[in-house]
Amino acid sequence: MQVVVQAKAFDAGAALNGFAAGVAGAGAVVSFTGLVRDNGGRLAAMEIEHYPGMTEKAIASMMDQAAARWALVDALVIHRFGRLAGGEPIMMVAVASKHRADAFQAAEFLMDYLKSRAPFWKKELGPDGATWVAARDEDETALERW
Amino acid sequence: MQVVVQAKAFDAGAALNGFAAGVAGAGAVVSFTGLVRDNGGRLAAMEIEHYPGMTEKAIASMMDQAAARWALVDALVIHRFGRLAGGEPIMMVAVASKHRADAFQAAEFLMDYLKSRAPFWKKELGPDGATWVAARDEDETALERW
Amino acid sequence: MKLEVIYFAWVRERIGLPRELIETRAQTVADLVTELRARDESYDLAFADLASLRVALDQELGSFDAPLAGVREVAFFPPMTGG
Amino acid sequence: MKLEVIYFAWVRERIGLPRELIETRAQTVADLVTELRARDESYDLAFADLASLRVALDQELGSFDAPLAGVREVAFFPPMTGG
Repeated sequence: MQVVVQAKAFDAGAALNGFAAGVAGAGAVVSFTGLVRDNGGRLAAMEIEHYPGMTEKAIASMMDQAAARWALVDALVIHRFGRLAGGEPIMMVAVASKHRADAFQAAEFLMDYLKSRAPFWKKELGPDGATWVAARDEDETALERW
Repeated sequence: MQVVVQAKAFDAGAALNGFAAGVAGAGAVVSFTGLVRDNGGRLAAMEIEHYPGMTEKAIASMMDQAAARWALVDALVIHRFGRLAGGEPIMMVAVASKHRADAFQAAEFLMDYLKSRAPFWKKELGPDGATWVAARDEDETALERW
Repeated sequence: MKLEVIYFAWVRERIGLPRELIETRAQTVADLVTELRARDESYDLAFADLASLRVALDQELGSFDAPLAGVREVAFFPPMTGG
Repeated sequence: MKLEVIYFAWVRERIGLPRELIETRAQTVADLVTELRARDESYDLAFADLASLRVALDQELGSFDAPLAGVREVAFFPPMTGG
């Protein structure tokens, strides 16, 4: 299992292929890629702040919990911080398992926890200035199902 | 939305990147990649038979249903047939949406239907000969949740 | 009535051919199955357990009691194992 | 007791600095917040709505009534928006 927290851009496809190449025994690989969205047709930039040290520990703990709950062959989390351009990948979760249900469940679990429990804060840089992204109630509610 | 049914191998990472490059407005891309599993440490080959004509129609109909149920920006299904080597991708589903819940749900829906309602039949070619893969009860049961 | 009948996976292997053009007066899929089983042991064996078979009529999943009127292509196969 | 106090996102912006070393006798996080709010208007504003804030003690999420005994690093920030 691997956690990568980095400022530099990453290639989601290359990350998926690299991950899938190391999961002998797995029949299922689920990935989630978060992209910088455009707002109303105009690509926004994004600035992501995080809490070095806590970030890595928090994500590693989520992965340990996922590995305890589902039969996983491997898992990977990549998350960027700093300045991101519109359309760029923000982060990626990849999970491999023998059958698909485990990989889907673990990927959703990791995403729900990353959204609300990993110390990242997003600021959208739009034409009208910078705005901190507000946490969504749905994201907090999503945690209740686990 | 695109359905690709082909004999030749495909690069899952390149397919993910190509898909993600065309989904302006999406913040979430979920992918599922099915791999030829090894059985007990030994990589098996696989032979996949399908029903040309019905396959494409059945998958397109599943994608239409998914698009009617969830707010999707785009979706892609690639599925191989013929002879596959151990470790190779069998198929891929990719779904893009604004928020992650739609992409996860639609990807799981498509996978559940592809497993049991798309006319493919897998034969595992192992050291002890060839065996048609039996349908799993869990796969049939999985359809009930939709 | 002329029907294109298609077999997949182990149904194809048991019967020994992938498709055939059949002249039949069967009213339903079940009638057609009865007709085919009467042909010889390989057909009889292939259709011995209908619960383990699926049928498609003109490339849409159907049932064994479906009428054949207007149908041009019938396919028999085991439960699908895609994905 | 010396505490490293760290601020993130709009908490950092309102207070105007990312971190500071504080000498305090606060027993709990809530005590510390009271002490900080008394400093000046920017602190007072940053901590005006505790429901919109989260706190981490030595890099673990905690609560505002948690004791500070043995803690070396306290971080204040809005709800997280990762992923």
